[in-house]
Amino acid sequence: MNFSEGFLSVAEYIGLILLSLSFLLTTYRVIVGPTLPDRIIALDMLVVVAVGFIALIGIRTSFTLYVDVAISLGLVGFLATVAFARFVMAKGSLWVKQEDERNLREASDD
Amino acid sequence: MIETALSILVGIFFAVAVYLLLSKHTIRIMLGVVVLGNAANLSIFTAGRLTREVPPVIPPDLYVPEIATANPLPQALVLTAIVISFSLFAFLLVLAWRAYQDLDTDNTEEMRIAEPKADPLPPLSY
Amino acid sequence: METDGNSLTFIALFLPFVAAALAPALTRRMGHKVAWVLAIVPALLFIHFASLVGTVASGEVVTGGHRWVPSLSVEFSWFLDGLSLTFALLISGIGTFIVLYSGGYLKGHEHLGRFFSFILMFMGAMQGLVISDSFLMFFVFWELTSITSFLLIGFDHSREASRRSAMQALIVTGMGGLALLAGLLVIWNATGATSLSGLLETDNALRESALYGLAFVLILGGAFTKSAQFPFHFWLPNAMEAPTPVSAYLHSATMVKAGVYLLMRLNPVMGETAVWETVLPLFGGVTLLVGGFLAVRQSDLKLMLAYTTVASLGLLVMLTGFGSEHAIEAAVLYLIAHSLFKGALFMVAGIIDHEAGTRDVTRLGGLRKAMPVTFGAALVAAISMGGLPPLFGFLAKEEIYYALGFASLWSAVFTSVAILGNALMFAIGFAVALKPFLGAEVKTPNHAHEGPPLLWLGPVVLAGASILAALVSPLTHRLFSIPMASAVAGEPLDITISLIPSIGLPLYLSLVTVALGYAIYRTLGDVRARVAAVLAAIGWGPDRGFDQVLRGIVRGAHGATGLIQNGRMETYMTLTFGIIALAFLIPLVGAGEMPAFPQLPVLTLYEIVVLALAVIGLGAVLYADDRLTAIVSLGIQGFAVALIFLLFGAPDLGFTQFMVETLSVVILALVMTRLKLAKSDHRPTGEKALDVTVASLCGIGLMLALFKVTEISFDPALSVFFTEYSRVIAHGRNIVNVILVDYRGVDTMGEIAVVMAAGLAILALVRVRLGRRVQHAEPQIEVEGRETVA
Amino acid sequence: MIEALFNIVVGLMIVGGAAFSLVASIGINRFPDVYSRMHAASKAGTLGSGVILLALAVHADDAATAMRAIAGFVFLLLTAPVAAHLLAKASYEAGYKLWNKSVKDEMIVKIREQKATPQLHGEK
Amino acid sequence: MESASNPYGVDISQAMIVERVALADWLLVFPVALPLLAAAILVMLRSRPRLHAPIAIAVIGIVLVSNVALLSRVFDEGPFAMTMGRWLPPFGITFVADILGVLLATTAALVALVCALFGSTSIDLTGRRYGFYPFVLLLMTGVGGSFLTGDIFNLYVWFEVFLISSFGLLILGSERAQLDGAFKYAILNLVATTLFLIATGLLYGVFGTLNMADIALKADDLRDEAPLTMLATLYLVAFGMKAAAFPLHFWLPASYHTPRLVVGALFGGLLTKVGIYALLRTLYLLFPEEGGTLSGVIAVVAVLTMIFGVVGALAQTDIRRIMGFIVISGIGIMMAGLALGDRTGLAGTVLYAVHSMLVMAALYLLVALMRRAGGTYSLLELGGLYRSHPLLAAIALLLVLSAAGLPPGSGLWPKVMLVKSALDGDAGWLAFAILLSGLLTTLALGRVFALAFWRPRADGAAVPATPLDRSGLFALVLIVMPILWIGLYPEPVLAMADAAAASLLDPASYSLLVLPAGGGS
Amino acid sequence: MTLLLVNVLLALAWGGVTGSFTLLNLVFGFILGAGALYLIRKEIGSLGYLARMRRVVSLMVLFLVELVKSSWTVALTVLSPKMDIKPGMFVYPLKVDKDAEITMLANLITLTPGTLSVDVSEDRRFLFIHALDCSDPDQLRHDIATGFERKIMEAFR
Amino acid sequence: MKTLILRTIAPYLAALMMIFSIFVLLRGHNDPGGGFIGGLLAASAFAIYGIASGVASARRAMRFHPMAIAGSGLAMSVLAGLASILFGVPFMTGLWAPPIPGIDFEISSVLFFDIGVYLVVLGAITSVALALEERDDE
Ligand code: NA
Ligand code: NA
Repeated sequence: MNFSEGFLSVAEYIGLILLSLSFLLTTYRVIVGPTLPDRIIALDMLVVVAVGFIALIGIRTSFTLYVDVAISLGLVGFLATVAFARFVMAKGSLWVKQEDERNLREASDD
Repeated sequence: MIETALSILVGIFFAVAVYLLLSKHTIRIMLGVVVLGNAANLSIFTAGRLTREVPPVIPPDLYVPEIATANPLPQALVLTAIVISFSLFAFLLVLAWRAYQDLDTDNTEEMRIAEPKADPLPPLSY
Repeated sequence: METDGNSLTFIALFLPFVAAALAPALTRRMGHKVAWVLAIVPALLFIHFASLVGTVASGEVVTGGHRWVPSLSVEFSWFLDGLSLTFALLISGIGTFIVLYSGGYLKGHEHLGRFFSFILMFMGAMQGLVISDSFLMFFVFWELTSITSFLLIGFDHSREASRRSAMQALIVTGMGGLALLAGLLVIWNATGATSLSGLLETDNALRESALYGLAFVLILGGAFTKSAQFPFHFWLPNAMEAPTPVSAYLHSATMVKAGVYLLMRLNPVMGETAVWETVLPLFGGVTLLVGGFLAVRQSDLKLMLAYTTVASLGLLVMLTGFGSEHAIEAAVLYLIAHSLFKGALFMVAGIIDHEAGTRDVTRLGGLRKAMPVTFGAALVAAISMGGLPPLFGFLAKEEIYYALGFASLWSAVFTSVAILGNALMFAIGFAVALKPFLGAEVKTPNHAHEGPPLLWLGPVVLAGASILAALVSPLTHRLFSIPMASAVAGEPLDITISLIPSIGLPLYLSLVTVALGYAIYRTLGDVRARVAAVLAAIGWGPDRGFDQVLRGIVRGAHGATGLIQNGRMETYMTLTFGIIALAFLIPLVGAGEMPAFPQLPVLTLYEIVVLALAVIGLGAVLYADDRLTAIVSLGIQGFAVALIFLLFGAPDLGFTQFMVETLSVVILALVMTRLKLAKSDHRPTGEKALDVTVASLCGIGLMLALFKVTEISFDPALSVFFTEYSRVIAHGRNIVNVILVDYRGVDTMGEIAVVMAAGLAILALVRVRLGRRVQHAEPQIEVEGRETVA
Repeated sequence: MIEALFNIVVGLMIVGGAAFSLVASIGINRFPDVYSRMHAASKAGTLGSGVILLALAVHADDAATAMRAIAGFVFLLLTAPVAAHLLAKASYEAGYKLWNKSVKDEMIVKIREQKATPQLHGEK
Repeated sequence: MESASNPYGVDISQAMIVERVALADWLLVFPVALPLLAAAILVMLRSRPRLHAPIAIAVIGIVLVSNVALLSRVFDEGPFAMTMGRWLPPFGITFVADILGVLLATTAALVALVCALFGSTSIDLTGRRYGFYPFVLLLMTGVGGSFLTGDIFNLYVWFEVFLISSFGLLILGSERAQLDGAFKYAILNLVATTLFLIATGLLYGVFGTLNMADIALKADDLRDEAPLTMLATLYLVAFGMKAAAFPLHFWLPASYHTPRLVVGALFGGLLTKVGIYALLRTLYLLFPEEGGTLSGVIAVVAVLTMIFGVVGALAQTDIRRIMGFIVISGIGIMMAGLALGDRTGLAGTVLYAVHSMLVMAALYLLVALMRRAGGTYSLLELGGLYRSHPLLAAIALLLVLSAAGLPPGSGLWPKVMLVKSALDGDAGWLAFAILLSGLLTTLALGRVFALAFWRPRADGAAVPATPLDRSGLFALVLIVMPILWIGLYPEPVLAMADAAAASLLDPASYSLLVLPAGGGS
Repeated sequence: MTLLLVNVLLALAWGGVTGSFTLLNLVFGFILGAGALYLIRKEIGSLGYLARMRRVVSLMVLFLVELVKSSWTVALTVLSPKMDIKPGMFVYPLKVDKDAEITMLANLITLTPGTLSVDVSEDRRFLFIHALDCSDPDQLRHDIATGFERKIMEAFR
Repeated sequence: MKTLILRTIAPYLAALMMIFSIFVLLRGHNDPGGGFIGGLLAASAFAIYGIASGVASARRAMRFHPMAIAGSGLAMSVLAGLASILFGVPFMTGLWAPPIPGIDFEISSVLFFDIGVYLVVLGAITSVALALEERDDE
């Protein structure tokens, strides 16, 4: 293995670690919210990070077939976000109220 | 043994699925259905033994792969199972929604139309 | 053995059923006169069986049969010896007159055709019962008699009493039938015999078998219920709800004797044991007394007769169980006598009811002038029933006292029982035969006059037969009594008793009986009142008990079912998963299939992160305090699963999982816009603890199962094959896809069928909606055009 | 030589893209409200993954794969802004407020206008 | 063909079956392929619902005829197998025509035909447009596939096919009670099939193969190290749930009374029997020894099921719900034979399955016609039907007797066999339970007869002799005929059941049939 | 005419994606493209292509530069220990009026870090934009007007 | 949904997704993909189209009822399996036409089977998605 290959291999590993961290951080936002759109954005971003992750695995394994997985994921991930946006438009105002209440309650708890 | 790790994970999936399915609320039961499907799929995947990162695809220039690939058969089985459980899930979800719509509840405790609480005593005469 | 008349007997077995099938149509055309036509059928049967009398009397047995269910060693075979032939003759002979009588009795009834049909079916069943040889054929006909009698008792179905009696008879005799089936199968097991004739050839095999006790109890269960032995006697009087021809036929002459027939039939192989000779006389004796006493209380002619029938059946069982030669002879003689006189008396009671409009003995009197023929027949029958000469009943009674005597304390007890019972029957017999006819004329609901020949022909002929049989008793014995008794005893017997009484103990006992009977007859009114008072004091009987048990069963069933099938999804799920957890864990622990401690895995950092992501996603789903958060979190675990698939060399799976997970979330989001959203899933602590326990046990079970499975060395033969030939024969480099569309394409075909069906079902769910929120009472008919979009 | 250069370029792109993703994920955790988080998610995230896809294109042996990777990048560029727009619009219309330290809200006028019009949603 | 399919010069006989397939062997495929194709075509013809009934009835009729031909061939010439896609077993999916599967498939086709006929008047155009006939055909596909496949995962797939089509049938109409019933039915059945799937995954992990014959061959070698008892238990629970064995039966009484009755007839006739069939296959072919270990448990379950079922039937007021519980009781009786495991007992179970398919379907159809004649399902209100509809009454009586195991109904013979087997096997208590459940069934259904038919209506009014629709009555008569036939002359079916039992007890011959070379792996 | 062009482009894209530029594959790609166009036949207005290629490329270059520049800015903002942002929503009056142009402008604005198109007004005259740094909206409006909007108008008119 | 941006871009996205889905379908035999995934992608395309431009125009674009498409797919798959009856080989045996140079995939019964899968998934999922979207639009 020459230098450039070694470099690439290390870069791949670093990339996977960084993306993994990115996963975790994004997941954290999905879980803590606090509002519905926050979670949706985070989920959307999770998909985007997953696209990168898959592409990276594709590079790492030299199985370029992963690229199609990545593309498709990008496409359907978009669909999920669209559906959620639709949901927020239809039902979002209800949520705003609920979340406000909860935030108020939490604020008074502190 | 990577299988050990996945076995533990499958156990967790299964337990979470069961816990969700034991809920009274239809939406949570639906979530349980999804997790249950994943538990089943992962358990087949694990039972078929694991191989890292080598997909069962023959490179274009070979007739038979040179290196050991992941076991393709469980993958095919899981694929079938995913599709089936997705179909069932979609059905169940819409069913839950329709039930909610017509029964005015998403609480299974209150879904008592088919087997009503006040079930009359059958006639005792002849 | 004789196999003559083979095909004729075969035809005879079916003829009544054919007639039953034709009866409704014929009746519609000919009205009640069809009785003359239909009676030809039993008459032909009688002639056929009569033609065999000579053969059988000479000690031969007529058998025959056809293959029926060879896989189960069941033949369609028959067996005519003295016992079955006599029964067959009684059934077809009395049956002939019953058919005629029915025509007169139910003249103009709108369902007369149906009635003929039922009674002919019953006749066929009863005939089949007594001449069946193979066990199962015997059982089938046995059950058919119960079922047809159910229909006949319930004939007047608009009355609740009828329905109750029919159900009662069905349940009680049905219960016995099942015991009988079990008993026959036990005997099959014990002796290897599958037919009665085969069984009779086994001599002591059954008696010496360890299964004898079981077989005995089961057979008795069958016989006692059918023959209305105490404590199963109650159904028989209730069965008097049936039209009188039915009572006369089924509940006196034929069906109720099936139990006695069974005991007699099995006597050669089951009798002569201590239990047999204790239990049968005991129950028979009790039944005799109970029947007698209960008969006294009645004022309804049919009920009086019904209870004496119970008593008579008790007497027959008692005698059969007694086991001595004389006892068997007595049983045989009494059985013949009883069939003749009881049939006649029932028909008489029916004629009185029919003509006078009441059967209440206290409201009847002085009919002798209006109905002389009936009176004559009744008188003769009563004399036979009372055991007076010159009738066949007298012979029977003499033989009874011969058999019992006072030989031992044991027999002394039964002699007393017999005397008391016979005296009671004497009294009742005369009460039925004399009271309505003698004394001053009493005003009855209908103006009574003699009925048509269709009605009185039966009683007259049966009464005549009682006289004739007694008068030519040596011939009667030679042709009927001796072959029958020999069959019951399993060895040649001789019967010599005749109308010329020999001075001795039996005669004295007869005189005592008559005296006692006469005393009871004279004071019947008082006795009736007293017995009624006693019964009122007891206030409970098996008849009421039957109702209580039945209601108890229904109430108990309602309660128990409500407890288990309680309509609560939660109960269902918790129990189900509890069992699933046990299904994993018990074999692992109990069958020694526990895995060894597994090797710990070595994972890369990003693999750990992906696994952690899955767990975090699951945790988020669990802890989400609103459902939408849970759904979004669901996406995380789904992605994590997809990444796991990708990391372990399954791009197709990862691909599909991503798509499916996303679409699941999409559909969830689409559906969620229609749900009212409320916070949920706060389970009470106890419930939560239970749920957590069940869930954890399930999880641990599956985990251990996977540990166990993955520690076994794996045989990759299939995948090696698939890989080997994927490209060179199946033209595909993606082995997973080649498996999906080629190697295991049938799976995929099923899978897309599922997808299409799901699509269709969802479409139906979304589209087909009740236009208004009303509960439709009529689910069969749907309003057209409910669909909103074409 | 070219091979080695490509490897190094690919490696740098990978680390850069991944780092950008990480920054984006930090961003969605640090920004104060849903709208500002969208800036991180829909741009930095897209760019991060996009760069890795381009790295794959560079790394790929055959033109077809490279083309597909670039196509994937284009797909991302096409969809990400639309998704962000939809979410932002939906959130705003649903009433999710801007961060209270936001300096301006010129869109509030539009919402008032809409509230006055009778039909809120629905295409027909 | 050969050259086209083999451009690489590989010896094809190593991987594929080289013999040509006789046209007659295709009889094995038709029960699955034809209804599936017909279902697809009907879905394409969505907008022409009037064409659905004739097409579906014709196709089901063809399948029935083809099944009968297959049955007679198998009975005369012995079983045969076909491996799909030509791949050598155990690599491809093998379909096996043995007497057990074909007998049940034939009966199922008959039931489906009767229900299709019945549905032609009782299901309206909306019901047809939203898939009544496609669902019936798919149900048939799934059931037929389950009976004929020799592959355990493929069995799972067919289970899912009939499960999802049963969902479709269950919700057709979307009444409130249907939605409630369907929800419970769907979730609990999903749990059952998922357990089936998990068990199959584990099974594959142990054996590395899915072909049942292959598994049977390998089981002996792995008996010491593999958790076969656990696998057998998992299958027992999964299929016990599908069969509605106590206490895994909850879904059945919760749902069977809610859909259209013709759907109830299909369900009562077909679905639970597939569970019994699967139990027979797994416990006797795959895990004979472990099945023996479990027989005690199965026997207890059998008794509880048969008694609980009939007790439940006694507790109901709604005649539809009574039938649901009667179905359960019958399951208990079949499980008794499963526990007994001798030839008589197994033959009894198989024969009872045939009987139960016909009788349960007929009972639901009867209920439908009773409803049409009497206007209600409630035992509290029904009455007077004996007078107004004598033919219906006669059929009802025959069915009551059949269900209770009394002559001249078809239930007598299997019950006799099971009691005999129980007595042979020193399981007197099991015999007692079977007989007791028979007695209680007589009581439960006898009451229905007495109350609904004999008793006059509570208001005293005579029930009008409403003419029942012709095709409905025709369908009922059509299904009653084989019931009576089995009751009077059981020999042909009984001999087949006996042959099926014999083959169940001889798993080696099954393996030899599917894998003549003794297994490819 | 434009339709045909788009179709040819789609066929070429197909060839690229499948990695095979044989005639047969291109023909197949052409057929597929025609099918896809058929599906969206309602939405296809007129789009000029080749003539504007140069200006399109110019637009793309501008976009890429902007993308990298502002990405860097946002990255710095995110990573700066004390996050100092002044977010806000401002209105941008549109000069472009075709749906496609408005969409393109909005998307480009969104893709450039720091700004995010939230909505287009009903009358399509205004674009509502969220900016991370909204301290000087006029400057932002000016940048857009002279940057993306002008290039788009050059490229597509 | 009422948004100009989505409505403008959705048709192009949908068309791209359709093409991509066919690509995924056809290469499935050699690389990841196949009828199922292709079908899902195609269904996603119609779902987005439906959300953006309204269900009615999505239905018009499809011409046939989605369930009819699903039915035709299933029929195609079964017929692809039944075709082997003509060649004396068992059900579902792959029948391969000679390869055509320049085309990445081979014409075969297996291909038709996979196209059937694609159509079933496309039809069924689209039907569900559109039906659900339609309810919301009301
Ligand atoms: Na619970
Ligand atoms: Na499943």
